[in-house]
Amino acid sequence: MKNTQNSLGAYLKKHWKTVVFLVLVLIGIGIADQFVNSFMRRLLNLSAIYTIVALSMNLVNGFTGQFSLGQAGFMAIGAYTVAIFTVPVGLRSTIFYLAPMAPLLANIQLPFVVALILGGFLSAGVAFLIGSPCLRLRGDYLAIATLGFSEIIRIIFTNTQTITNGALGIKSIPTISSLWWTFGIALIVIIACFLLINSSYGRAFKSVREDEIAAEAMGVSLFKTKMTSFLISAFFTGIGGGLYAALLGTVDPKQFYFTLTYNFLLIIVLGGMGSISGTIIASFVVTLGQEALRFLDEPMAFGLDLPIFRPGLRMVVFSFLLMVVVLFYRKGLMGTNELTWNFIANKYRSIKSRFTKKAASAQGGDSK
Amino acid sequence: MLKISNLEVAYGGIEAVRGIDLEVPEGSIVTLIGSNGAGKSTTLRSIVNLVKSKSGSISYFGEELMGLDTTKIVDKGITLVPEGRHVFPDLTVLENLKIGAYMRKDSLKEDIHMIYNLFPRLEERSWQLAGTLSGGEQQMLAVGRAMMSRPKLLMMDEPSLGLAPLVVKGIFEIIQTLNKEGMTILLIEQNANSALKIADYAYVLETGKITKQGTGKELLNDESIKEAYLGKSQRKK
Amino acid sequence: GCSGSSTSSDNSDVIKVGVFEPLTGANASGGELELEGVQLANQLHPEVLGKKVELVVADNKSDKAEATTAAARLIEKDKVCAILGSWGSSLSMAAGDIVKSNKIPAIALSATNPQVTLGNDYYFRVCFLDPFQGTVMANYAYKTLGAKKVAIVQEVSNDYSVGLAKFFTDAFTKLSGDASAIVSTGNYNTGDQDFNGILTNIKATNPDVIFAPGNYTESALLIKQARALGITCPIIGGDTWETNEFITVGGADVEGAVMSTFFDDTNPPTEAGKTFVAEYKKLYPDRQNVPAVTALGYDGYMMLMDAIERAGSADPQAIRDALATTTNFEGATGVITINANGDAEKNSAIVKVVKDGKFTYLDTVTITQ
Amino acid sequence: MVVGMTLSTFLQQLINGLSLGSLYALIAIGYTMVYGILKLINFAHGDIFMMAAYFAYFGISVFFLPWYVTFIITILLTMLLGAGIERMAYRPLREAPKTSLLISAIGVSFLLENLATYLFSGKPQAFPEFPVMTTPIFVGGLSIQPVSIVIPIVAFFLMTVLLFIINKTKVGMAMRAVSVDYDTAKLMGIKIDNVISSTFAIGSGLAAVGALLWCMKYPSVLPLMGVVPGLKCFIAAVIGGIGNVKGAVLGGLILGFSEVLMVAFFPSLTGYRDAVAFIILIIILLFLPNGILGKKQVEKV
Amino acid sequence: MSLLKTENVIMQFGGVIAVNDLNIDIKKGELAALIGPNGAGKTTAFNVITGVYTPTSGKVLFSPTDNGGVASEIDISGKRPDKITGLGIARTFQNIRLFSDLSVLENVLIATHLNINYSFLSAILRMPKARNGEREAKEKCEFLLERMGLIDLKDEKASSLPYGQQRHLEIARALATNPQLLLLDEPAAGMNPQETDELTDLIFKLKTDFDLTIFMIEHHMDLVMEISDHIYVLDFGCTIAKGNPNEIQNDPKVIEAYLGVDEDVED
Ligand SMILES: Nc1ncnc2c1ncn2[C@@H]1O[C@H](COP(=O)(O)OP(=O)(O)OP(=O)(O)O)[C@@H](O)[C@H]1O
Ligand SMILES: Nc1ncnc2c1ncn2[C@@H]1O[C@H](COP(=O)(O)OP(=O)(O)OP(=O)(O)O)[C@@H](O)[C@H]1O
Ligand SMILES: [Mg+2]
Ligand SMILES: [Mg+2]
Repeated sequence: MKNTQNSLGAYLKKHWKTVVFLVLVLIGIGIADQFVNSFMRRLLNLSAIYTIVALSMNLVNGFTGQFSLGQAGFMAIGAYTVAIFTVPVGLRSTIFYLAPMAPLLANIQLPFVVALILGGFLSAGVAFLIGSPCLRLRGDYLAIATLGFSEIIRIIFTNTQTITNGALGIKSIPTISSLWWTFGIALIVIIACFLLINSSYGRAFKSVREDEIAAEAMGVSLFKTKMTSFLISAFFTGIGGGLYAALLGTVDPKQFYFTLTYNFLLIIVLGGMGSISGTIIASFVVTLGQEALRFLDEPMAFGLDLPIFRPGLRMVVFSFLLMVVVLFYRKGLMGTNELTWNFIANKYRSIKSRFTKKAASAQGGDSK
Repeated sequence: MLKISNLEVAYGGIEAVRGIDLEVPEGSIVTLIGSNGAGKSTTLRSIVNLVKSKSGSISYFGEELMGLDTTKIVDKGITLVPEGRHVFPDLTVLENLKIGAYMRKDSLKEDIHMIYNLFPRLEERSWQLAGTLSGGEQQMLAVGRAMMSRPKLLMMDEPSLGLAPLVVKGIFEIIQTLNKEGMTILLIEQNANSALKIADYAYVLETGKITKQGTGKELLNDESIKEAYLGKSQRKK
Repeated sequence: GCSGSSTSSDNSDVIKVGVFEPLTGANASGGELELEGVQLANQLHPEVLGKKVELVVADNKSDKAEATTAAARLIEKDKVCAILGSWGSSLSMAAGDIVKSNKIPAIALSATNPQVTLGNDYYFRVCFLDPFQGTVMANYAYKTLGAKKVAIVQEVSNDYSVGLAKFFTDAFTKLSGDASAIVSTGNYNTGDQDFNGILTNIKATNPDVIFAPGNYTESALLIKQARALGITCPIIGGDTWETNEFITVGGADVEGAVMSTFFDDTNPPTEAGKTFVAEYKKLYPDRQNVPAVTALGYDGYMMLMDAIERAGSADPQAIRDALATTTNFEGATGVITINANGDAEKNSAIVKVVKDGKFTYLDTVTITQ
Repeated sequence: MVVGMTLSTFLQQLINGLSLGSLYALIAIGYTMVYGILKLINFAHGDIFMMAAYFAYFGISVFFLPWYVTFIITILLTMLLGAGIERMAYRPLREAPKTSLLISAIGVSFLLENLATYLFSGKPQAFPEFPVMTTPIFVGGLSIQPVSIVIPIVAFFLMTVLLFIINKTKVGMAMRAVSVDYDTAKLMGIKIDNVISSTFAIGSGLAAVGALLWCMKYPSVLPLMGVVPGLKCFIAAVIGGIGNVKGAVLGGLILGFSEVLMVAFFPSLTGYRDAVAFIILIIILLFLPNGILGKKQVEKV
Repeated sequence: MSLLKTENVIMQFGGVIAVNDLNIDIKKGELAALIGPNGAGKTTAFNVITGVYTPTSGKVLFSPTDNGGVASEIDISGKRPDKITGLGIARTFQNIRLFSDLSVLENVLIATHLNINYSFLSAILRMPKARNGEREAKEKCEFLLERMGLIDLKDEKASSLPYGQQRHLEIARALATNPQLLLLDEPAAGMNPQETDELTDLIFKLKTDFDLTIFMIEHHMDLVMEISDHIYVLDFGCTIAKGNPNEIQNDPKVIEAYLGVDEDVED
């Protein structure tokens, strides 16, 4: 007991900056939750959800090196679980107006948290079923197989009318608007990922990414390791999906088209494959950036009547910017680095030295 | 034939080659020895511009090679047997040999025949995908493939790596044969003993700099070289 | 871009109205047509209560997730006092919860699915509903065409299509008294281009009529392929077909295709309708048809202006209450009275046929329930 | 539920399957070709296909060029586009990790789709009619569009040409060499940039041919029209063994037939049609992890 | 007492019989070598022993001693590589296979994954057990790096090490799995004679210090002849000779197939 306390104290002492930072973040969220307008709140919530899903994707793709594209499917599972189990029983008959809800489910209503966690577990359960055959595949084959499963999930949801209401989707899901849900869970996921990555299990993930044959020869069980990473990822993604449903208040199979997965892929690449902090930054940049560019879609009076600014321009500019990042920042914003205190200090130092050098050379130029 | 002066090469921040001067006269065998990481491979790779050099000059028959495309350099009759073989795993042995002569337009029959004579193992396996050959077999193929372009200057990066003693001997014999037929050879070897024996001239490279040079015989008898590179089997004698 | 001077629409000199439409993506054609109607109305009636009405257009990209963000943006960032749109019932429904929780009134223009207004006190609409439309087409098939056996092809990923197909099925089996009158049902997904498999099956059942509600692109291709397979029976559908693209893509093969719709420009039912048609022709002299959804866009805007005037303020709650009590408002597409559900009470629909590459008036079907 | 089916319906479905399958095959060849050389899933392939459709549409319907001129211009422009994309978006990433390349491909796909939406609007354009190709011929209750026969012929012809290029010509050998090792290929004197550009040009040319035939059969042109064919043809290529040209054709046919036959035999399950491709894909990958004709990846330890 | 035995192992790839009827018997504590011309099947034999390949036929028997010092014979043919490593066989690779983007220390730490005794959840929650486990693993790895002369490089990326040190790192990594039998595939490849000599000494020391049994493939005959207790010679997959260094050096079959006539000795 004493030992634990000691080491806890030592731990705090060693990581006091991090602890202070975390406290500041929590305070920041609290303030934002009070004062931000509801539109901004929605965007922040969305960013946090994207962080959760992108981080889970990075676990498999970035850290374990398994190219999996099933994110949309796992999100769908989480989202539908929350939708099905939290929609008020009284509204169900009007929502399921074409075919009534299966009697087995029609009267079950769960509290949001329970449904959210259930969604995570169901998603992980499906991941288990999918993973057993798929994780034996390599590289691009794994990618297309997981993408396939995600589409199959979507198509099943489109066709199981009495459970998911098919193409009609489910609306009137009780929504969340406080930032605490999404940011709280995002924080938990971030910390869990961080601790995991820096443990023996995390190293096993990375060894599989680097060289499967060597990893196996070092006693790392490929299947177990890949599966662990896949399950955790699916679990968190399911949770992210559940939050997504609760944010939008409506789900429908088309939302979970495979192209949704590409968004997360873009985020993790933009942030840097294998960087947790990069993923977080990119989630916010992408979500907020897409909104920030929205003015491009609106007609603008430039004196001239050139219809350059019209719907669609925003996405052209967005995809163009994306290409620029991909081409010029090949390793993403962070590479495989983390935004640690050392990293910041080093950056600061290098920028400072660059400036002092510049200043020095400028002076040199003057004296000549 | 080839004259390098003040060559510097760096990988990011790591300076692998720090200003070396080196000369390969036509018709000779020149060898480059030195411990691991001395910058030997880097030197050869920068000659064919597989790595960008930082500064210096590489002239070939008086013509500057630096900055030229690899393909252009190869076209001028320089070829490299890369460290670690790098055969094309999805091509058959025969195709690997043929692709070695990619730039040539004339008939390849004779050359292939000659290579099969040198390495009968390759003829036995001519249908096999190169990726499944054993390490030694791949090495033979890599040497054979380089010869297919009938280079004027053949550069070999540790051709004896991982080869059985018999084959190693064979390789050194082949090098000498090729040289007698008029090919100029620049050779990197860990097996300094054998290399120095056949070399007309040798350079010793240490952490990116040339620390010694001389004819093969001179270096073979140099005490410090014996000490550092030739091992105790040599010392025992 | 060009945001107004103040954040609250109440005490400034502009009144902001959101237009929430698919302007890119699969439903862009429909969205554009509705938007044109709204803009035309706005040009004609740019002011209410002495204030300028400013339209804020948001593109929902034909995508439900985008739709929620776009609606939220209109309400929360642009602070509009009411919303018009959107083409496509599912897109409107996606915005439903948002307008409801923010208490901002919205008017669906051509969204026909009952769910849009059901249980939502803030969503209204100016068009008829799918159960009605389904009944109209079932009547047309049974009575006018004398069909006994019908095949249905629905776009399963589109709730509009699935809903309409269901209402049609109900109405038709009731009319014919034959529980197995629907001889075959085929499903396809939005974006599909090959329907030969489904159609070959349908051909084998030899129906008298095919009912195929769905997006105009898919439907046009479907009809083409049906004709190529040698299926000669009439093919009928719903209001979404009435777009220019249906005809350009379908070409000669969609000749004779029949659909229900909201408005016939050759025979406007009201004075307001006549004005609208005249103004439309002035604005777009080289267009042959006046699309029905454009008329609905016009009506939605005008009905909103009427409500604002009656409310005497641009306060969203007041506007909502005024909208809910709209009675006998003379719109271009007919006289509109809003019922307890928030829907326009309409009991007649226009049936049109494609003839010589034009949507041509065929019939007006009135059904008294 | 299996319906009793008359022979003529069954034959009709087989014809449907053949023409759909050969279209898939045609586009899949281009996919496989690029993959075979660059080991890159060219996610933009479906969008290159879409652009080709627009080129042809503009040629005939907007600039009123004769169809044969339009076709040649379309194929050339698309090849240029493919090579251009390679130059701009893939070449700068030669030394970068494979994932960057993949993202770049997704980025290009995104950009093309958005650009097309912006420039040509999201509305469908009608592809001009080719009555010679589309007017059905009725043979004993069967309807056959001439285009349905032309498609498989073109697909098999192009497959043969491509196989010849890859396996029998020097360029083909160079392509295979480049596919594993740029540096060593350079040492052989191969101009890898040229080889890769031509691979892209050929692959895109195939996409253009596919687009022309596709649009004759399904005459609507849309910015997002390439997404689903792109995905399905990629699946077809994987089923057959990605990188293998014959495999792509085989995969395309398998996919086309199974989609149509599933609709034919299980009409109540038509809603699951798009899942068929994936289910077949997964079943095949489980038993043949490298696709049907894909060769085992040799990794010498 | 034998630690590793193979019984009539055959490994066939398509038409190529890479290993043909291999019977070896390695006693505990000895240093055995496997030599033979290129393509003789040496690496393949290692791959069969370590589970990378499942033999076409035949058995591989391994008799590790458990904590109590009791040995039991286990048939490991066809078992998964990580299971076999867990039983106590570690290896290095002919073509170095390090985790190239990870640091030197991480490379070695990964090899301790087998022996971690804390659960996944306690890793996430950083329970004391996990933290202690981590610390122990780190200490052990640093000790091994120290032994292999790599401790100063522990934070470098593995791929940035020079070739020779990469080979050392491979050995350190293999040792971190706590092996009883260590398989080395051409450890001296790419080293000059001087470095080879140093390696010879190192291998010998490791063997005694860690109480290892070593089985090694090598083409450097000086090294092989100096430290091997027992040598097996393969040619075309078949065992053409076995015996002690002296016997092997003078075996005419071996000389013909592999060693050749040593000119150095002659002149
Ligand atoms: N691609 C690379 N990136 C970074 N550093 C490199 C790279 N290749 C080589 N180096 C470094 O450059 C230096 C020289 O390497 P080089 O391969 O030329 O040595 P070498 O003399 O050929 O050694 P060896 O005998 O091991 O082949 C070494 O320190 C090596 O770590
Ligand atoms: N995966 C494989 N598929 C086909 N053939 C293989 C495979 N692996 C090895 N071989 C063949 O088996 C034979 C033995 O190869 P192996 O790598 O065991 O040789 P080796 O004795 O280690 O030679 P070296 O000393 O050159 O490394 C070779 O002829 C090789 O081509
Ligand atoms: Mg080297
Ligand atoms: Mg070997």
